[in-house]
Amino acid sequence: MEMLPSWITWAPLLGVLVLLWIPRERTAAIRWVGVLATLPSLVLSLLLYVSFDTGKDGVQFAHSLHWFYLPVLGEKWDFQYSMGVDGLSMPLVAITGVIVTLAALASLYIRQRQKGYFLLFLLLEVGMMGVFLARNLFLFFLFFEITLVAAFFLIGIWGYVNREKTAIQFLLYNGLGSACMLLAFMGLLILFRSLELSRLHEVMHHSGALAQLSQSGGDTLLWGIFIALVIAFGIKLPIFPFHTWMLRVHAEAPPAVVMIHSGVLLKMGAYGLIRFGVELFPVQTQAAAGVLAWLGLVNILYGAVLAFSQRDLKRVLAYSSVSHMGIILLGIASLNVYGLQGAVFQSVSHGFISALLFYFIAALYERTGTTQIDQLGGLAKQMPVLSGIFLAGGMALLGLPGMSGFVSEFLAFLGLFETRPWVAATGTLGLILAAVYTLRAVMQTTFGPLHAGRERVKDSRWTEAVPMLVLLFFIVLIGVYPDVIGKPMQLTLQTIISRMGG
Amino acid sequence: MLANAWVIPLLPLAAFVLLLAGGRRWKEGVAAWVGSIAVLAACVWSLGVLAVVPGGTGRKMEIPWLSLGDTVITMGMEVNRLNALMLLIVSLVSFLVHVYSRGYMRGDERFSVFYAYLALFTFSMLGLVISPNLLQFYIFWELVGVCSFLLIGYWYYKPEAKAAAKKAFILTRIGDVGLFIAVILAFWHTGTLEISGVIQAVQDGKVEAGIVTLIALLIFAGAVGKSGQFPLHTWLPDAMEGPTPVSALIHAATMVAAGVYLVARTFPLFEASPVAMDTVAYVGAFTALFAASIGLVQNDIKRVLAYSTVSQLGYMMLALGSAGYTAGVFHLMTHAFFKALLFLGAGAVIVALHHEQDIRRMGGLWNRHKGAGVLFLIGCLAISGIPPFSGFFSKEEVLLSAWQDGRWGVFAVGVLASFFTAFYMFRLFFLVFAGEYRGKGQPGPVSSGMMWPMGVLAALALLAGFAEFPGGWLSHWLTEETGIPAGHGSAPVWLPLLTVSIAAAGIALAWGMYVKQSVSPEQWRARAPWGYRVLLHKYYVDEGYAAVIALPYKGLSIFLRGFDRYVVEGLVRLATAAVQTAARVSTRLQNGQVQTYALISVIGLVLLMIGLAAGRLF
Amino acid sequence: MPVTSYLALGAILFSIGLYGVLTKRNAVIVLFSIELMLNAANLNLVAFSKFGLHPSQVGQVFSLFSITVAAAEAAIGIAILFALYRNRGTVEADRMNSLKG
Amino acid sequence: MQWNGEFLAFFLLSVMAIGGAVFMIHFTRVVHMVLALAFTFLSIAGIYVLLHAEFVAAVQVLIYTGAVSILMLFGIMLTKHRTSDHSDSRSRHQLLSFVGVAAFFGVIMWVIYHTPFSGGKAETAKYTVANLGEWVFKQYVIPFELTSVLLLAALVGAVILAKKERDA
Repeated sequence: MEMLPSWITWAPLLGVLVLLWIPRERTAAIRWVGVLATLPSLVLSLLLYVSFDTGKDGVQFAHSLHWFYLPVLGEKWDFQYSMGVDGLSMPLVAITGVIVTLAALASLYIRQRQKGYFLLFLLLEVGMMGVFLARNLFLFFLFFEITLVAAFFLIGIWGYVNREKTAIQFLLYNGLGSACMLLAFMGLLILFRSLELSRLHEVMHHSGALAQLSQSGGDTLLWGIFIALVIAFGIKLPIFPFHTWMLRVHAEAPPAVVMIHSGVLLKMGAYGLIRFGVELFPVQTQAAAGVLAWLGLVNILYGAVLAFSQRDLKRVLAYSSVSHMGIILLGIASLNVYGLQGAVFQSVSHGFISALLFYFIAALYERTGTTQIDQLGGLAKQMPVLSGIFLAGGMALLGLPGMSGFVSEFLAFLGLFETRPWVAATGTLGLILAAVYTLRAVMQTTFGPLHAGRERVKDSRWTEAVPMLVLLFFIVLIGVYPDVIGKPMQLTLQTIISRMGG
Repeated sequence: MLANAWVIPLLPLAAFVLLLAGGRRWKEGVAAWVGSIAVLAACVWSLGVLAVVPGGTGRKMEIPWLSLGDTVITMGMEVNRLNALMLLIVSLVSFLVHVYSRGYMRGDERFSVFYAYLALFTFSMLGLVISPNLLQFYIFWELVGVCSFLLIGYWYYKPEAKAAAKKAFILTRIGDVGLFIAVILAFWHTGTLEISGVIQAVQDGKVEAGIVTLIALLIFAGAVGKSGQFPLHTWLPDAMEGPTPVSALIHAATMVAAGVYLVARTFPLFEASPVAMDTVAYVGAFTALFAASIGLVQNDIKRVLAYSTVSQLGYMMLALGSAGYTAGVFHLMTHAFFKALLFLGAGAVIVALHHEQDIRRMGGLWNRHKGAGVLFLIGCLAISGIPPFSGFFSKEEVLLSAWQDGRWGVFAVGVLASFFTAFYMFRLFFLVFAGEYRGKGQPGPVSSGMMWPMGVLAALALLAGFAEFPGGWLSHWLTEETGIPAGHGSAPVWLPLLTVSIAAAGIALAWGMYVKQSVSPEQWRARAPWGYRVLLHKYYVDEGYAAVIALPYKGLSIFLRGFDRYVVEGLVRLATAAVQTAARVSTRLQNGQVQTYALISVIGLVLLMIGLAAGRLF
Repeated sequence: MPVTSYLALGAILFSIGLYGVLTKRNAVIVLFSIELMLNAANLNLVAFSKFGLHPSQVGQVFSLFSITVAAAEAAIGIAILFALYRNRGTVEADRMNSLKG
Repeated sequence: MQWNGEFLAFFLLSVMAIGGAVFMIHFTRVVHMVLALAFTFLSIAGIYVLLHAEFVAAVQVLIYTGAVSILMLFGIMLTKHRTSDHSDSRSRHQLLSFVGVAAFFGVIMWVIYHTPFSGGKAETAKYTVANLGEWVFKQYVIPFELTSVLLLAALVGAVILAKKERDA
């Protein structure tokens, strides 16, 4: 039981092993094994969620093994393989399990080289789970890179027309981010001689140790590390003006990968910002909160305005992601438990919502062969169920109460209104703009007279409708009873904030 | 019964889920029965609640919803007398509309979807009514908005319906954001989201006056959006693209009145801020006159009613702004009955005329549809303020509160708007029911299932006034133990005379123009052609918004699209180009000759050594 | 004689050898130059065996090894050269660019 | 600095060594180069003598001046050599090489003359061939044996490389 995080992380490898034995011609078997292989992680992560003690602060299910020593200048730097879960990672692990399984179902649309696809897909899951569960920075970095490489190939081989260019841009940007992260981690290693998160917490929250550090000129170094981390995760999130890679990925990657990308991979940015920014560098975060708030504001408005004039449905959603990630930034910048909770809520909720919407896009592309808004219209006539789901997803996207998006937006703004009311008030403009662009996208495709040449479009099969309804169920569940994910994270976030002295 | 009042909204919700699950497999009759029975049950329950509800803060119930640090946000219900009254109005009108829709929507292929939406709306509206805290209020506030959106866009394939639904959603959303901010501000400045708690904090003077004004104004912004007050009124007339029962339920009786209800619910906040009261009164008065003047010249039967709704909502705001709490609520109630009646009557006319809505192609229906004519006439008389119909009493209360609050200007505007109202309502009535039939084909029948809900509403429109007169029973009942002043004492004798004669003058003018034809509308039109055009085009508000907001926004968006594509991505390309150039230069070095490689290594080594030695140099 | 003089001599010879390696087109000459550089290195070894911090004859032992290796290297080098010459008909270093992809 | 015999010998020998090296680089005919190089090797052997390394000097003469030079001569004679034509890029390459090497040389010299060498006192009387033999066959016997393997491998390798074409 204590080893649950490790089991979750490595469980997909079981599927990899099985897949390796299946000849590549037997596509049906490969597909179903690929989908089934995501189930162990899902079941285990739900088990983790159920057995997670919401009344306890700190890391649970922690376990660590000695990994290797690095002898440096007469000292031994210890590297541990440590995993564990706390309130911050718990919701994200659960959502990853769910989205990966559903994305695997959406991967049934993949028509070529399924074996390689599912191998990489499962590897990607290993990376993502590992990122959220690792309690050692070195381990974290390794998992982070696994996701990068796996996603690179998934985009580059199975994407649309410009896939190679997109994949390279993806790799370059994220490689840059990783380089910054590596530098930051090396800085931490040199300063504290350890990359264990628990150890780093001790030092960073020990005022005596910090004072000593700042006397010896470590302050500048700490700031450097902090900025490098913000850049690294800011690229991942992405923060304006680092967003262009993400647009391309949204537009060019296969929809199942975009479900994961937008649903989980982007959240690694948010997770990193909270985990390594707010939790590890309270002082610096406090000082930089103003900048973060402004960046968030720019993200919200910039994304919302641009989403309005895009012709491609996928790009609309991409810019809306930019806008929604701004809300995460606002939540982080508010520096109180409301805002932080809002940021995590937004991560989870946007994960579900964008997964749902990209599932819809996948189904839509399958039927019409296009995602250009002006070539669609009136689809509700031909596919009422799918259109209804799209409408519901759109409503969730624009933050309709009763769905998950509202809770996160409310919390983020609630938090920010305490500290920076004017920025927050300007940010609420984004709520109106969100309605504007979402309604435009939804209504131009499903409302109005049927677009010529779409008379033979069919409605959903059950293999499509069920996963979408499952996602919708989660969205509504969080919206109706947010404590399902609010409870686990609450104590952890409160501790983070109380350490900040705020 | 009272303790479990939270079940009331859940009944229509259950119907919604059932209808959604049943989908198109169910026959029309089954769907209609499921919806109607659920709402009827809610209605009966509400009646029971109304009978036993105590005064003052009423009855509360709550469950934890989300824990945030030390605070726990709860959801639940609160039933006081205002809520209970609203519960009954909403569930009753909703039930009647459910019954009526069976006939109106006959043959529609998404029949059960329509009933599902109606049930969802009823759920949201009832939930809104019993919300104990601002957040829950906001949640249901948005939900009713979305139901309204869904129902306006019910005929999704019509481009006008699509545009109207979008417009309704976005314009109300603008107001909603105001309410959203108000909720958050209230939380930070009073430490609670409970409506009663917020009011308590404000009454105890724990909140700065400026903040109270700000919160009140932001709440009012929400009400402006929802209740179609100027300047966010333009969505409401367009919303008439939805099915007529929807217009009756949502855009006349219940949802649009939610704004008024919101102001009434948080009335002590407004009372604490004179600025907010002034704003409410002036915006209400302006809207009342403004919308009424547009209503004078419209030719679509539903649009006339829509502008009349806007105008009447302005009346209610006017009353609230003039400290006429009970006057506002009273008018809300009577208006819910007679406006729903009018819309349902219009719906009957539309059905009879095979979905013709232009009043210039109607006429002479009195002979063929006497029942509908009588009922419609009752509605017209009620809204015009002719005694003993309910509108007379409530309107008089409204004007009285303005008069007693010392707002002469507002009072005068109210009287003028009342004249306009009487005129355009009877213009409508005469054009539809009097004279000769001007349309094509023959008017069809109207089913009895559509008639008897109208009958019930007509009875209510006729009798509801006597809840207050004589003796001010309603005011006392509403304000008992709440600390809000009950009423304004008795009216001066000349006031009812004035209002009745003004209304009679409006009716007489309409009679003169459209029945006796002694006064020619063309002459009036010719006398001020530009004035007529301005009214016909609704003061060009839509066009103004398009020019001032929509177009620049679109421009900004396209500009930013270029910016994003060329500047932001251009910078990225610049960076990649720089790297690529560097790479190209270094590939040229890779000419396969060992000596070149060695040379580069040597140069590198030298640089390295210089770098290492440089520390010693300085 | 101070050790620096020997080291300087070594450096001079090494640099000349290096220059030869870098510039001479004839692969045979390049081999010569390499031998020269090796000699320069040997010179340092021997010099330090007399003047080093802990002077010892081990330096000479190392130089012996180094000479041995250099001899082997020369033999192999010439052999490779022959093979190349037979294959490509030239020993000019700038013609040998098959490293280029 | 004193004008003693050691200095004079060093001066002469080093001038000869450098001169040989420079000529080696500068000559155009390959045979001359080999001769110049042999001259340098010989001078270096002389310097070894100055450093009390008589055995190394002998080996130097035998292997470099003798064996290696002869090997090189064979190498020259068995291959064809055209007179070089200087192209543009070639001269640029040469210039760059010169600059690079000069900089390298400068740095090395700067380091050499700025490093304080505090040498111990060598017991040069003990630097006998016998002593050397003892070092080689006692402490360094394994590397010594390994060099023999290396030489054998080189021998075989050289033969195979040189023969390969004819077999194929």
